[in-house]
Amino acid sequence: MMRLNRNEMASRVAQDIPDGAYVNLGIGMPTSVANYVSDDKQVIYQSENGILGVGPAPEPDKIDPDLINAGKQYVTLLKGGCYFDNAESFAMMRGGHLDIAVLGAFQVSATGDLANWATNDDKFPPAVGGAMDLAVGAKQLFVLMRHTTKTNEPKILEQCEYPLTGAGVVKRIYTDLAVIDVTDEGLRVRELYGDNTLAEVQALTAATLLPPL
Amino acid sequence: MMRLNRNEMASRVAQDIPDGAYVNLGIGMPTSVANYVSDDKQVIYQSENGILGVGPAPEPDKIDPDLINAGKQYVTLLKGGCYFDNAESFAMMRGGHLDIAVLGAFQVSATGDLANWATNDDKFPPAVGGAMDLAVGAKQLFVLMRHTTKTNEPKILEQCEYPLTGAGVVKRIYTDLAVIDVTDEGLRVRELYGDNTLAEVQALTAATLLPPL
Amino acid sequence: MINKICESLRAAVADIEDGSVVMIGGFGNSGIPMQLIEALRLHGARELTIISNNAGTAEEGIASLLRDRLVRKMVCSFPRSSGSIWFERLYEEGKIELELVPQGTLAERIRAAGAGLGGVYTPTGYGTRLAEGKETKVINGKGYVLETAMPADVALIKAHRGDAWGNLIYNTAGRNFNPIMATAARITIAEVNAVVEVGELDPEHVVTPGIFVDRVVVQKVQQHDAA
Amino acid sequence: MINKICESLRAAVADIEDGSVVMIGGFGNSGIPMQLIEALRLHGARELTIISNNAGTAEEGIASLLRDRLVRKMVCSFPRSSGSIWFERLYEEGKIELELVPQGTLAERIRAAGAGLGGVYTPTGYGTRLAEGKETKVINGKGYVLETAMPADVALIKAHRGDAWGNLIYNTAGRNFNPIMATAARITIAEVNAVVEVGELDPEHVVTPGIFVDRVVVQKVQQHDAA
Repeated sequence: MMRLNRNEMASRVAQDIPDGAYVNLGIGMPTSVANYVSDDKQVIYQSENGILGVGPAPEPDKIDPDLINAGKQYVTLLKGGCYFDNAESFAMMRGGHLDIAVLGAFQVSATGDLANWATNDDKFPPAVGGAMDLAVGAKQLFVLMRHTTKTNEPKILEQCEYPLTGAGVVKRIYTDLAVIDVTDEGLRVRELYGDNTLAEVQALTAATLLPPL
Repeated sequence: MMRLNRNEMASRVAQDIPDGAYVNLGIGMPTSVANYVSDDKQVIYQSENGILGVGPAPEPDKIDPDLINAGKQYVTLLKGGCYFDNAESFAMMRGGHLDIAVLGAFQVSATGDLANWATNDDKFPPAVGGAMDLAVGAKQLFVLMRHTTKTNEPKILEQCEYPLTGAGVVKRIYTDLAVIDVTDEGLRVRELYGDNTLAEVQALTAATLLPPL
Repeated sequence: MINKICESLRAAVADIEDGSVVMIGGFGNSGIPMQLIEALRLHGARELTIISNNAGTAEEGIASLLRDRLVRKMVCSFPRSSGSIWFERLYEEGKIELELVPQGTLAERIRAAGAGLGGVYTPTGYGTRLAEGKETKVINGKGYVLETAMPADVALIKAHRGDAWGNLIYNTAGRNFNPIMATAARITIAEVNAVVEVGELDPEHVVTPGIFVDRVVVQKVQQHDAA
Repeated sequence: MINKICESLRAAVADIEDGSVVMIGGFGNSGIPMQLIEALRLHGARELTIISNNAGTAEEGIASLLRDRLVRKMVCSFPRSSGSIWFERLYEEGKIELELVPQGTLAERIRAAGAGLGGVYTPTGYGTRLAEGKETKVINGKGYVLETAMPADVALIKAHRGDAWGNLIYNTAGRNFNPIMATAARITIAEVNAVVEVGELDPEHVVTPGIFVDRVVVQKVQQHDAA
């Protein structure tokens, strides 16, 4: 089977970000999507801590310690960007103003439920951050994740086993094997990478997949 | 009986505005209170349309058509003042950040109910503006009004006859005859002007007045 | 390239449909998008619901929409400014519906729509006629009224400067309802005194981030200004 | 004369009592009032409830309050940043209470307190574990959770510049929770990089109007800065 690596996965999502879009990229792999958006597109990135127009990492001698992204990495601001407080930032996220949010996930259900903030392991203190607001607020929520866990357990399930971040919120899932749309009919495969077959991908998925249209 | 004129009434309220207070003055007679606050006090006036630090009227050649107060009069901004939108302005008013609001009234009840936005005359369209927000939000609400109507009807009543602006919100009433506190025991006269007697003022009041302490 | 600058006032309002809910910024005569209102009047969409703090005075702004009978309903806090003759006339004739909303409640309902909230509990109006028929709730011993979010199809707003990304700054108290209305409509159209280059507005000073704005149109110089 | 400038960090926090609810601005290590937190630690008030987005890292800021066992309860959205060793240790030992709040809900609850609202209906968390036990409501077909206002006794915030009237501006993303926390506490104390004359801040650029601020204290130059 063909499995995309992290960079290829990020690059695949980047293809689907349209010119002029307002986008929030979650912490981790989603953040790297920005590296693969082609230069002929102008995409405006939002960061939950109050930035619109997030630019690339600064030169080491140009770091502003206050100017970080949601992942606590130093960033810059593009010309045309601006700052605002967290109430306004989350108004932007919750109020449906972002075109696309890209988030990682532990699990996604057949009806687009998202679980990405807590496992069932109570040893560690829970943490949620802005995930629940993004999940309900963005016009389109894309999930970017490996198709299975490190131990090959499916992460796409009929029902999530982990606590939900949001119910029925995921629009599309980008994995290392395929791109899958969450539709009213169910999970519809949109694209199979390389020679991957529906049967192969289905075997690693604990929810029914519909064939590409 | 001694009856203060409009200017004297405004001046009397001005005496009770402390140094450093944040104050909102209602449209009409309350607005003129600012003219009588002594120069050794620094008082910061708020205007509901998004101004903190309202200054006096501008010279005719210095008018900024956008810079008006709640009464739609041209004003200026003091050094140290600032502008904000209506959501923040009313957050300021509703959130208990203003020390004093001074409003006019049609009627005030024995328990501090305020009626100042509508009569029982349905011919004219109703209008409420920011009165209800100020009524519930300011730390102290002072009413400045004539003791009686033009036809000598009492305006201080056991119960308001006109629709309420807010229930139990008035802290003190300044009229042309007296200053009256709204207390848990009832309406207590704080000050009688000139030789005015409690009996004289009581005769023009449709709620029981308690004598000064 | 992101370019939200719209070449003409007429083009900016061309897709506003009959029956639309239209927010219009301003307080008194401060911060009103007068030229967008005139463009809307000439465009001629009918059966409008207008959400604005006031209802216009004389023959100008919202009053001109009322005079031309384009408005089915007004939502505002203070429709009866001195000179609001057209509103008063239509109201007396029973030709217009009025939803009266306390000013701070109007601001919060607009903000709630922009922020994706369903509604807020406000103490304003509790125990008054304006809370009749509304849900109330006592929280920590204090009474509150449930006021639901108020979205719009279109917001017409007035700003001082704008750029091609839609970033806006305002002039003094002309700010008033404009920034919150910008967040609450499907389509937000800003009339500005002048357009500046992207990057010219200091990122610390931008009041309305461009994400909330769909179209920016520069004011035409008025005839008497040009003379 | 209005003068909110406080001469020392110690004096600024001297009246914070045991058991206080204290908001602390910041996101990650951006926009944190580090010197006010250190002053609070030295002041030694105990049994504190801390409302802040994160729970501190290493031995710094909120982590130092946790290490010194001054905190009874944390209210935050993301207590588990890498390096939040003191929070994790106390949590594992059952020595600290945690109220986990989605970040946007935290922002709205703080804002609601400052704005005099009883609460808001947010879609965030609807149908999840974090809405368990909370009132919900379907408005126009969409589910919302009732989240009540969250006020504080004290807010410790960080700003870039401040003046004697309490007006504040911020530095880039250091703004974060600081402006809303400024509105939500009985006593708001701002740590600033520098104080400027009243009138020096442009009235169009002020982010936090002075009315929300009680005390302004300037940062001491750090030893390594002075060297």
